[in-house]
Amino acid sequence: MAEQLMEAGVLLAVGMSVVFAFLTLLIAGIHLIAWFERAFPSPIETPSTRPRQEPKQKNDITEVSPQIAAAISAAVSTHRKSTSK
Amino acid sequence: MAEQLMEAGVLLAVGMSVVFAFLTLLIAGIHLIAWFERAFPSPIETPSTRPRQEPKQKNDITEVSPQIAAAISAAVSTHRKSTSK
Amino acid sequence: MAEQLMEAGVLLAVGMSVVFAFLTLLIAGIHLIAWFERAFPSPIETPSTRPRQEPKQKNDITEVSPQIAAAISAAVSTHRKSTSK
Amino acid sequence: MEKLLILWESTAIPHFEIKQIIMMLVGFALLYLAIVRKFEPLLLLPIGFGALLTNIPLAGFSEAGGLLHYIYYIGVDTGVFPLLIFMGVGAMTDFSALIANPRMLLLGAAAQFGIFATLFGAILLNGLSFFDFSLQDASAIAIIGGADGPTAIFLASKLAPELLGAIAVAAYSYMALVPIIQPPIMKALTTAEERKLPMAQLRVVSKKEKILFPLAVLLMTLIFLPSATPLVGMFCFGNLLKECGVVDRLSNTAQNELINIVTIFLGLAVGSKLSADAFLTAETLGILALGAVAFSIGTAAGVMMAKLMNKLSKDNINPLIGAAGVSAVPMAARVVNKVGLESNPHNFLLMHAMGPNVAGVLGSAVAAGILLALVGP
Amino acid sequence: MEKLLILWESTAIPHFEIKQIIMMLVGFALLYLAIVRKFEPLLLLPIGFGALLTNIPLAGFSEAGGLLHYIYYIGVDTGVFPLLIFMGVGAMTDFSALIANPRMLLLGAAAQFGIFATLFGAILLNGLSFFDFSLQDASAIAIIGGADGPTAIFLASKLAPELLGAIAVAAYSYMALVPIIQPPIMKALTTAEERKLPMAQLRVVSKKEKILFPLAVLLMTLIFLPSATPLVGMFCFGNLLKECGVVDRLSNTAQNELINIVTIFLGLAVGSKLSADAFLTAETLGILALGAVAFSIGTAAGVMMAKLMNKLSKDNINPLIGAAGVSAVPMAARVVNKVGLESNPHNFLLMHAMGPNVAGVLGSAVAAGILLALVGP
Amino acid sequence: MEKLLILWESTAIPHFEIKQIIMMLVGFALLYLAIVRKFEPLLLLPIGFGALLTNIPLAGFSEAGGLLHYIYYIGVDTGVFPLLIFMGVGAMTDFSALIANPRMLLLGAAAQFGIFATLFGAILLNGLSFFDFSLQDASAIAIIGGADGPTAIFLASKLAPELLGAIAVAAYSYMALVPIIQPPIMKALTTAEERKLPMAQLRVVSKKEKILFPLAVLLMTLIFLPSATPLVGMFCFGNLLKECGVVDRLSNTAQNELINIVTIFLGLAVGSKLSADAFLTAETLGILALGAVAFSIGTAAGVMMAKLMNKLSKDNINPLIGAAGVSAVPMAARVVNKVGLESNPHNFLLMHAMGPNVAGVLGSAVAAGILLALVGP
Ligand code: NA
Ligand code: NA
Ligand code: NA
Repeated sequence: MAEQLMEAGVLLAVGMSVVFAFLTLLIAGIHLIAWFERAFPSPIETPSTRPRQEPKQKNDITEVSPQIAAAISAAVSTHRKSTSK
Repeated sequence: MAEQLMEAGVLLAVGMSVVFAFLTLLIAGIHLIAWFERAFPSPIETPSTRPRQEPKQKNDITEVSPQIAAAISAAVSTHRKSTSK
Repeated sequence: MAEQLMEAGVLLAVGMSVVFAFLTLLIAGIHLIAWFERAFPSPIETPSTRPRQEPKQKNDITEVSPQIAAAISAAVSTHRKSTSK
Repeated sequence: MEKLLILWESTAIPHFEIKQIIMMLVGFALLYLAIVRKFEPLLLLPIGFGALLTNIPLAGFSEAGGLLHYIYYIGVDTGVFPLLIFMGVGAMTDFSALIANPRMLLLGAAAQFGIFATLFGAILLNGLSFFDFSLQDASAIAIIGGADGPTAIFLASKLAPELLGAIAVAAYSYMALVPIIQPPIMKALTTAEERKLPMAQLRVVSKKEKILFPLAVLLMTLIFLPSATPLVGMFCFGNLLKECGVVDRLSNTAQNELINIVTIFLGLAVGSKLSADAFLTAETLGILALGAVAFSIGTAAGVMMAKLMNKLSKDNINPLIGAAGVSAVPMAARVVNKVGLESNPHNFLLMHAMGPNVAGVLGSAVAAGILLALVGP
Repeated sequence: MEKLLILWESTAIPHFEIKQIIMMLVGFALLYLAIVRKFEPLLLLPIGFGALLTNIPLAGFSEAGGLLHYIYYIGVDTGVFPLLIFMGVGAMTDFSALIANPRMLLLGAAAQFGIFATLFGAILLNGLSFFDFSLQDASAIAIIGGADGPTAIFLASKLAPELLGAIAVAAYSYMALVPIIQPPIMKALTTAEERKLPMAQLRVVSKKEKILFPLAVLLMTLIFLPSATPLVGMFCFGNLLKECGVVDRLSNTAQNELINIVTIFLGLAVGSKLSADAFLTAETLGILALGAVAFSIGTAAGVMMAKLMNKLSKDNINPLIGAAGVSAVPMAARVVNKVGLESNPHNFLLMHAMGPNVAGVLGSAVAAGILLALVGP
Repeated sequence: MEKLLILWESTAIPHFEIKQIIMMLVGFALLYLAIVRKFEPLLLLPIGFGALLTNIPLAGFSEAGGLLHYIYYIGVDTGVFPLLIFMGVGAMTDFSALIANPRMLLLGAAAQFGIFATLFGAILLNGLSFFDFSLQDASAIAIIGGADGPTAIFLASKLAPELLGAIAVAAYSYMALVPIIQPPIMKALTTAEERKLPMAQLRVVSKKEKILFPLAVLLMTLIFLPSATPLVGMFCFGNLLKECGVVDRLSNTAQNELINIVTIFLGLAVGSKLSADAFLTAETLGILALGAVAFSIGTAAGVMMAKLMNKLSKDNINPLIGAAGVSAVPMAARVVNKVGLESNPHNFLLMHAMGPNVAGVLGSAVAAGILLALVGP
């Protein structure tokens, strides 16, 4: 067991070192990307400016589905009747 | 063939008996569940009180999709123009 | 290589002949279908008369989803308030 | 010239046999039933198309290395596809009507008489010299009377794979023919008075009951009828996904994309079993005849059981709802409703018929489990 | 210390070879084309990513037991994935424009000249000492001229699996380059007058015709060219799902979730074939060159055929639409429309070009069937 | 009578053993946790159901030919399912918070201390006579401390398949228990002052950075830690699908239908590993204990690292966010937010905790890669 414990200790040391080394390197990578971004800037894009991707890709493109359009026109016409009195 | 007919007869008798036994036991099971429900009642939930589950799970949650909202505001603003004359 | 070139030449001749023969036959097939259609006409259906199939089959059928209905009624009631002044 | 000869030899024309032309007509007939007559199109259209693909000399669709061969081998031979369909159907099924009125399970039990009685019929047919059904064949055929597609395909893939194509076609065709087969039987066995009987409104069922129900069914199946567990287990799993309310995204996928994908593949794979050698036999005629018998006996048994229950019970039980015990969800329940409205225009039996209807699904899965245990390999 | 050594040995650094670094650059180049230049991103992005994954020493992605190995073995080696993509494409394709004007099929036929002429080119390249294409290799390369991704992958997986990666990359790259490759050829072969020609409006096509069309195509393929049945059959199946109107849920799944899932896997699996040993060869340069030739010849043949038809026909046929015969749906048709508008701002050729465009898909599937029958294994 | 005897013999009753009844109770307990307590229901519900199905005598669900056997063999044994889940999770993950504040990666690194420290614990347990964990077993158990389900299942399927069921159950259970396990540790290691620390608002991250990030992670993994490529590679692939903006239909499918389908199958397959022989052992108790230790040490290490960074940095770093470094996305980040609000009702730490949270996912995938490289087969 002593041998296994030794081995576990080595794994702990090596493992944590490599995890830290790897992720530290990644920090450098992100800074490099950020530097690259500042050097060659692209237009800033906030979540709100990018149109929400639709969860369902439609193969035939219609801006508003007929169902919704029908619902709306029905609602509005009902409303029109009720207000036109 | 007589032997096979015999066997089919046995299958008929055994099969129907087991089907009835099994489903009768299940009746008892349902009554047990109902008794359990009466003993430890949970708030009654009718289909209308439970919100219809959306057919598509959205990973980003938006109450009403921007498309629909746009359609509605367009419809209403069109309508507003037409009634404001 | 001369032999391979020969073979490629034969493939070119045979291939293009068969492609043309096959698709010419298909032209005849389409004319036959069109003739069949004229002989036993079905009501003409233009894309706009056929309701757009919904991209998502709903297993529980509701004409308009409650979400949309809620959005519309909210929009219309807001509008009603704003016009009723 | 030599190339043209190779090409000619590689067309189907010099290899056609009359049997294959007949099978192509069968394929077109299935497409016609699916598209024009709207007979169970979700399955019969892919089956019909698969039949066309598989019956062409040299195309090799169903031979080793062909697409349909892979699909059949992976999905049907293993039983995976019918089980996934059953999971999806479970996720679409609402057991409220049955939980509110559990006696309806007896109707679902009675209608399985069609299955077991048909075993007799299959053995009797062996008296005719050109039939030779084993007891396994007879069981796979008889399950058509269960009026449940995935159950029939699952059992046939285990007991009589060589009859699978004909059994699946018969099962789905008769399910589509429910509005034609059932009403005469229902009317012959009931009086106009009985058909007018109204039924007491069903109580509201709580969410907790709906969650516990599939678990109870699973538990009983595990203990008393393990051989029925694949079918019943996946069905209950689907239903639990639906009712538990915490995994809606899994439930939606099970009842939409997953079942659709599997349906496409299952249909094509079943169609690939409609080869001339397997289909153009006396057995197929026997299967079609026995299937009709099984269906009719099941319907009659359900109605008779409902009559009996009406006699014995203090509550009204309209005997028509017994016909829904064969399953064929939701078509059989709709037929009950329609026949009921003909006698009494104010009597809506649809919800009452949903109880025996879903009970019939359980009943035929149980019957399949019994047959697997008793005559299975 | 020993552990650190093991770890160092298990990094890629001491195992890197220059070829693999080049292949990673190729992978990044494909990602660049897909993301920044929007070149057929649905395929080229997964292919590029697969190329990155497969070219790393020790990662073992494409070795036995690795994910990409399984995916390739199950989906590409068997031909299943390209066929499922073809089914989905069929379910997205509208044949109305072709049914309304069936002569457009001749343009789809003419454009296949690019395929067969390229066979010559491949054999001629063998004259150079560092090429040694077999006739099977040559056929798999030539199909790039068909401008149809799944067809190219399917044929390559059957005839020349070791060239699959390069052929797929070339096919999708050239399809993305249609707006650059085609216009100069189209303008060189037509006069400004010809490019201005307006075309008669297309008639309305009935639903029945649209349903019968895929069945007619299937029937003819079954009879005359069984070797093309896998491709054409799955394409027609998808189209029938779409047009029959009774199985919308299957059609929607085929053209959405199913094709998306398969596209992800197909792209990664094809990318896994872009290993340094297979890609960094003279053959790849030959494939790229021959692909460009095939594309250009196909375009030219389509335009010339359209000119001929315009001469012989009493109706106007704008020769530009011949270029759409190579397929590359719907990009080629859009290019036709754009070039047409440059000559005549009121002349919208898009719908007219859709006819030859979808005809080109059928044409190249037919050509693939012929090649399979004549030089196949 | 004989038939009834066969049927009785084929019920589970005469074959039941007490161990199997206990395992069924375990299955029901998992369902209870999933449905009533809402503990990671997407996985624990299928796992619990799979446990019920697999523990019945004679049902044969997990034996050769049974559904769960096929699913396990195809999807888990090969590692395909966890990798596809990881792809879907990648397509759902937003790295903005991490890219804006890359130092958070150090917290994700520190929290992996729980994993490696637990190796010791497992070996120490071997001192007790009824434990005998190999180093491979210990590694598979320790990864529970990574608080990442697919990573744990993937590593266990490679290093200790016989412990897979218990490891998966422990991993998902502790992930669900994050709101109970973490707060006491977080409060014990921080002062009220520290918990009130506000943090500077995060800068906006450009789309280009979000696209380059997964590519950078992939590149580094390929070069420095190829053994982590399967996990990290598929994760980055999913993230690239999401961020690149040109293949939305693939991204949507990866994060919806595909991950749902795989989740259903993965859960059932993992559940099928909860057989009595494998689960009702001292090892399982050891696994549960070690998992809790790993989790707690990981949390503590994250918090201590954050305290250190707060000391050394000129910017405020609230030590609570270190606890999110274990992953368990997004639960751990929400717990940080909640504990933070208790000390300072105006201090919303959610976005700040998302950085270490997604860093923890990368960290544990890297740790899994290291363990695979050092003790793997
Ligand atoms: Na039934
Ligand atoms: Na083409
Ligand atoms: Na982690």
